Amino acid sequence: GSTGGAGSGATPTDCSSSETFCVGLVTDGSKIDDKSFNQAAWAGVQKAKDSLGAYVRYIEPAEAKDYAASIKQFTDQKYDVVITVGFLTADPTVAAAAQNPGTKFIGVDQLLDTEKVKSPNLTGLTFPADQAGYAVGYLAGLLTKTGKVGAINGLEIPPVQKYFKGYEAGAKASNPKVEVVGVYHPAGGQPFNDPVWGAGEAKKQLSQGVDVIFGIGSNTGNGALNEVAKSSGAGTTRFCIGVDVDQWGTLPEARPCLVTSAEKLISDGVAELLGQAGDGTLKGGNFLGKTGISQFHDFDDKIPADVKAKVEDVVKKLADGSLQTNVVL
Amino acid sequence: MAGIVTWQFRHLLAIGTPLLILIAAYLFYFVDQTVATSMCANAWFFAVPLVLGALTGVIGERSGVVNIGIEGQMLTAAFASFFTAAATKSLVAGVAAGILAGVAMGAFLAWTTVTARMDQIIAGVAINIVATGITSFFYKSGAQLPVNMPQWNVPVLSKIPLIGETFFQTGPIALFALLIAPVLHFAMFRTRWGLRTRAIGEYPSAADTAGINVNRMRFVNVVLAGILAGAAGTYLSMEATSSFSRGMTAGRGFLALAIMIFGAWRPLRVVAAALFFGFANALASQLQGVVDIPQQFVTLLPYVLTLAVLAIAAGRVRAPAAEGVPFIKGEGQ
Amino acid sequence: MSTPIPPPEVREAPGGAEESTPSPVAAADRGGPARPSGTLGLLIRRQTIVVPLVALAAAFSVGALLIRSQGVNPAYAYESLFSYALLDGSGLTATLQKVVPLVLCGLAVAIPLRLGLFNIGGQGQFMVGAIGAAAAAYALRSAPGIVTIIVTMVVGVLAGSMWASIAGLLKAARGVHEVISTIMLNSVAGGLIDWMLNGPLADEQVPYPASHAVPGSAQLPPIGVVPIGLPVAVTLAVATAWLLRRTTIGFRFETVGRNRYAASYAGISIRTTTVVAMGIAGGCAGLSGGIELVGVEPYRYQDGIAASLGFDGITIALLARGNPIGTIPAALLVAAMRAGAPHLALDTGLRPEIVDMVLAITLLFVSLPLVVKLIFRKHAAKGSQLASSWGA
Amino acid sequence: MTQAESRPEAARGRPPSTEERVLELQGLSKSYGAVHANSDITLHIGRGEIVALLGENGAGKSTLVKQIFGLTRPDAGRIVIKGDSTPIKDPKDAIRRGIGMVHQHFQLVPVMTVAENLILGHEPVRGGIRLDLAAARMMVRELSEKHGLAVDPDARIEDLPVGAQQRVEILKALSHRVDLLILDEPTAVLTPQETDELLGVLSELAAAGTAIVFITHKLREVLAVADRVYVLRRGRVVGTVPTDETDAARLATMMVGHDVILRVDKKPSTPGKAVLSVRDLVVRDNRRLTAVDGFSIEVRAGEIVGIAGVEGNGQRELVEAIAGMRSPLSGTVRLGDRDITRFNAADTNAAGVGHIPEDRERHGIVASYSIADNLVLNCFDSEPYSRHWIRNISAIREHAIALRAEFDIRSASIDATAGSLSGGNKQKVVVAREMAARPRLLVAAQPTRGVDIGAIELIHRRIVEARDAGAAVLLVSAELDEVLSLADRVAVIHAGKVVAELPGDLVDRAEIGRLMAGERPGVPPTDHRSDGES
Ligand SMILES: Nc1ncnc2c1ncn2[C@@H]1O[C@H](COP(=O)(O)OP(=O)(O)OP(=O)(O)O)[C@@H](O)[C@H]1O
Ligand SMILES: Nc1ncnc2c1ncn2[C@@H]1O[C@H](COP(=O)(O)OP(=O)(O)OP(=O)(O)O)[C@@H](O)[C@H]1O
Ligand SMILES: [Mg+2]
Ligand SMILES: [Mg+2]
Repeated sequence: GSTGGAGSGATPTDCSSSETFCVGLVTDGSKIDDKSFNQAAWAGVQKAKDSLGAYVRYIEPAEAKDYAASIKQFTDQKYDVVITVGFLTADPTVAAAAQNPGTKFIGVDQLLDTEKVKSPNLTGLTFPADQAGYAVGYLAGLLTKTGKVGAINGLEIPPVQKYFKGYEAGAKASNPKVEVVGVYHPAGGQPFNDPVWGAGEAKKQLSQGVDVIFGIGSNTGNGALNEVAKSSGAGTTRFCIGVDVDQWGTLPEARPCLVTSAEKLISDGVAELLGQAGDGTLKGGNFLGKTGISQFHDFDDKIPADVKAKVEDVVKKLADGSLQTNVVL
Repeated sequence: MAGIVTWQFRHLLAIGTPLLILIAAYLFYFVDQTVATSMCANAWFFAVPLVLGALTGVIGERSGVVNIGIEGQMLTAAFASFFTAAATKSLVAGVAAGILAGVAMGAFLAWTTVTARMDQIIAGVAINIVATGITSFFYKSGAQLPVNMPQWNVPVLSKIPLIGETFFQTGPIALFALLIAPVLHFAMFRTRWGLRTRAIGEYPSAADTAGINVNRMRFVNVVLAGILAGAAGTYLSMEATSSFSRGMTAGRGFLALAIMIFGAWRPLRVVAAALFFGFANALASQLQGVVDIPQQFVTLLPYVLTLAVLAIAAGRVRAPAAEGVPFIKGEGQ
Repeated sequence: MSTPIPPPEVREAPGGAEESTPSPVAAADRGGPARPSGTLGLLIRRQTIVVPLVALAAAFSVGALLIRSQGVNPAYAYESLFSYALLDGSGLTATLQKVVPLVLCGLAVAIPLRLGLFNIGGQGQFMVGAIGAAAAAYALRSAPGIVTIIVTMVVGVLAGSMWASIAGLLKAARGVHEVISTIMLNSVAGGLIDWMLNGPLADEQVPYPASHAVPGSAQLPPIGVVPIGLPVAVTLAVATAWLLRRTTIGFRFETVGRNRYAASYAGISIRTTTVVAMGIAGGCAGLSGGIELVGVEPYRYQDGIAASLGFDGITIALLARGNPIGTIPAALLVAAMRAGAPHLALDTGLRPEIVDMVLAITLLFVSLPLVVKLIFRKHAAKGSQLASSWGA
Repeated sequence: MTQAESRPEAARGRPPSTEERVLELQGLSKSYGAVHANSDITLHIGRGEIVALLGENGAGKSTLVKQIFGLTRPDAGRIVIKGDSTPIKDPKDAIRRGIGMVHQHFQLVPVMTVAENLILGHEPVRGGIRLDLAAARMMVRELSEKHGLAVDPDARIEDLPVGAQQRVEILKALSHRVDLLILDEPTAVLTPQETDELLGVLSELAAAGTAIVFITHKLREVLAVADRVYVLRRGRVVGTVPTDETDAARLATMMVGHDVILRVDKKPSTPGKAVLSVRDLVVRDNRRLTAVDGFSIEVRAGEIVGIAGVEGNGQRELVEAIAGMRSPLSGTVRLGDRDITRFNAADTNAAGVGHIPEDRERHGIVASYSIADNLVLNCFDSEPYSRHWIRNISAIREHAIALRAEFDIRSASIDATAGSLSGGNKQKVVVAREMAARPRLLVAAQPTRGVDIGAIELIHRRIVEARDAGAAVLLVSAELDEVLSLADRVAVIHAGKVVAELPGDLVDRAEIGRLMAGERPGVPPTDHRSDGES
């Protein structure tokens, strides 16, 4: 887990010098190996690392009030690019960008209010999560035999809602009579880190006739996928769908039921922006990354060809904008 | 005279309340089978670690040792069991490791509080913090259970409507929890061990003058209680899910404390209390989106209810008198 | 006629009765509680300084082994940790900013302990204080900064105090155990606040649940490296110590904690003291919530603002052995290690959790019999004081 | 006394020959820090012999017997049980070797039943695990038959009056084979009737060959039942005499080292106007049963009114109601012309009521507080001990130093914790505190329970002085002698009512005994009074 930039121990590098290209990443409180967002962003950094010959590091601040200090550590050492992950880190990122015009900032999942924020050195990387949700929802609608599909969600916040509402819309689009049930983690506690709760809710939905479950929300969602994978008929009559990254890789225990994942192509997005930063073409403002649904892996041959065809078509239409999810929060 | 009256009343409660609840449950069942069963199953699923955790507390406090380290015991056990199972590719080894972890933590508590007469709350907090430290420091992602824990359908019993699916179509640890509660209740109130345990928790010097080795017994009890906490943790990472994540106990150890008190330090009432919480939790998520009030309010239900119930009914639950007080031989005689 | 007696001759403390040959130190400490002016001071100094220091040394050595096992030079690691946390400008600010809530939440635990009440509701009380402050600040967004600040603080205190008093009242009136009620109230606070952040107090500009930021005129950034909360917290800690040792209120608390029957016989209302103590405790936590809001970025209430303060408070209170003044060094230690952790990780590649480990081990050693036997035998009895809270 | 005569001559006075010795102590010493609780104690006791241990509070009696029962280890010396001198490891060992002990403080689990308490440590089980409570009940019944001590096996200890609890303690000690029975102040909490009952039991046990060590402060009992007396002073044996070669006065002198007057000499009272007037008071006990049932009495300035009665007839609830620790169901309590019926403890105290509580360990002192702090428990927030909420430590200490001298509180210093004092000295602390406030009304409940003669004398003198200073005193005591020697007026309480009011002098013990037992008097003047005004 704790490999990556930090793993290699302290090699004093002078980032201020022009030939060393230094990239620093600040997580949003959860860890670099969260099998999801931060991990994907870090993977993107790794991708770009070699092509850029970059020197990379990350910091895992423990609480919200540490974000600014963490960013400052990179800027103090004159890092060339600072990536901050997650909407929670948005404010400190904007502030830091204003103070350090010399440093490039990439805010992953941070939609910039371009009216207020004009810093040319800050790029907000966001993803049309509703589209990814729509696509997997569309698939779910076609897969369900019981006509009931479900989702286990983390906290009730826009990024999660986007996925879920998209999922709902997609399912209804492909299967008008389908019933979509979703549950958000109760407030307090750890909405994104309560796998046991996720599992329990998944168990409940399954026994209430749901046969496709979309786990939205880090470990909480993982718990749900895990429960589906354990249930009888996993992969034959019951399916689960991962989120953010291709969880086939990050959550092997879910493979028995994991047909696909609604992906924000985070690592691609990060890598691309880093590339631009490398050759100095990186522009400020909002950058819309891509979403998609990851490959079906072992389910490739289990899913009927026509279903696959329909889904691919939808994904294409969503990408070229000819299909709208009409999701409003 | 009045003694007899209250005694009868108590037993009326003791037998009547469970009965009423059961009847209510079945009424619900006949209204909507699937929802009823799924909610009850969910309730028990949620309650299992709480039961085991709370029983850990019951044993400790009945013998006079406060244990607020349950959260930590559970977390360590969850960690140890999962990673051992993953490393050795053996579920049995995993479960064993989990239980051992619980016992080890229990032994620490016993050693500091009983042998060295340390402040029991410090020891408990220490356990919690150590647990957080160890489990997040040594955590490595990517580990995986060799296979999932088996799900057992207990012959005959699992066929009973509602009850069957709720209690008898579960994994081994859930069944263990179901079994251990009445056994422990019996042991606590009907056996030599129980009598002595309650004595050392209520009035140690009396037990001492009766020739009972108070501190040895406290030590052993606290260590043994670790088994239950260990099982609770193992349940979280190996049975309820098949993964470990940092701080995955998510405060269940503290909830277990509340349940222990709510259950008046009585194993069977503890089960009832835990089920109540589980059911409220199930209800909360069930009502989400159905009833049109902020979902937060629904999720608050169990907590507010508990407070209300405690304020109105269960008023003064009496803790074992000598709880938290280290026993020093020769005093108070 | 009662000339003070050298420790070895003090013969109270049944605690020591069975020890074959009580060490002079032990004896002195046994004499301790009997002599508020004299030995208790000594005792408290012993307890709050010597023990933690020994423990700290031990813990850091164990930590060193751990660090080496990760292939990092311990000396370098510690140096990097603390030089950042205490010497680097932004590091020091971060540290001191953490000290404030830690001290205040430590007090929120330490005060009720005197009555044998165990307040694990610091978390909720802090949150309620902070949200109350947020609401007040929003309501007064157009008022002059100073007014906003003062009102915000007051509201924070009152909110936290009220929240804790619920537990106090439930205990006093209905005998509801404070451990349950505070656990429950924590969750209730969480839920209510989550609702407010999505409803009445929500700041639509922000893509996640958060309150409106405190108006700029009312924001109190650190002066130099010193957050405004620091003097407040320190003063409060000292004041509390004085309150408990020198006033009749403190005497009431103490008496209730040691023998509630004698207390009621002496005409001390256990109910009142219970509510008052919880109220004061909640006030401390609430105040720290208010300070957090106007004194710390992002100057708004958002998820995770309370972090793990409630339980950190317990740690602090215990490291400080329930002594209000002791909460200051205890908080400084914890804060420094927490603030330095990310830098340590960046600098050495160690996982930041290493600091939790070292803190844990510290607390372990604090509660380690060996150290204790060596230094203060009386703690056993004191322990009973702390924990006896359980029995309602 | 009767049971003394009823004993077979054989057992009486005959010094047992060595081979019959059940217990022998050789140079036993035990110190607590600086205190030599026991030093170089040598004594012996034979089969069927009853030996009394006499000594002031703090003389070391309890410490001595604790060592015999394995509760604490001697620093030096040997304990020989039936010729076997292997040290006693722990109570289990002591029990195994045939020693039974009734402790000065009850050793019963309050929330458990009599039966459960009796079997604790040697529980009968059915089928290897299940507690055999039926057998336990049988055992209790047989025991209480055998020794004529009536107890209900299924009663919870906490619901029993102290007298009954004491009976349980004794049965517990006898629930296994005992060659040596130790009783540490068993009669301190017993009524005269219960005491005689117990003394009878002891005589029979002795007759059956049990050796008995009997600790008490009451010379009457010693002379009644013991064969020999060992007198302890400051941890040493200062002498041993056969009871038939001594008398109360001489024993008393041996104990305290100077002559003591057993009867309080006081001039006749000159009552002023009514200070306390209680009318038709009804008070419920913890079990919600009516304990005080239409109680009326009047205490005037400068007089001592004694409440005589068998324990458990509402005395405790009466006192707590007057002292503001328990709110009455109905009726009124007036102090002078103020109605203090609904006052709480603090207000009552402020109004000028001093209260010596019955249960000193529980209500009287804070064990972990210094003597000094205990002495201001009732006045800590009034001048000069505090000013505007700030405590005045020096004033508190001066206060303590003065009272320690005045009431002869035996402790290392005023900073010693009250918990480390012996029973009697704890009591002195309480009495000192309540007296120091110079109350208009002093409510004294069992003011000399478990207190040695020296202390009794001192406390009695102080009470009389208070009276002469114009205070009204309500004295509640299970000690008939105490009531008779102190009170100017005696009210006999039975079932929560005043059944008779008699002048303090010229009262006949037997008459009062009958009244206490509930037998209606001929034509007691008080009878119309108490219901007349209702
Ligand atoms: N050995 C046992 N096995 C299974 N259930 C039991 C056993 N003993 C008691 N119960 C049930 O457990 C609950 C609590 O029993 P318990 O005997 O502790 O309560 P109680 O005796 O009524 O209360 P108290 O002990 O305060 O009188 C009741 O429902 C009782 O019927
Ligand atoms: N655990 C202890 N620690 C310190 N000192 C003690 C302890 N127990 C007894 N002492 C001291 O030893 C001396 C003898 O105490 P002990 O209880 O034997 O007196 P006693 O003869 O039983 O008095 P009383 O008649 O009041 O019960 C007293 O001075 C007492 O303060
Ligand atoms: Mg029972
Ligand atoms: Mg004694």
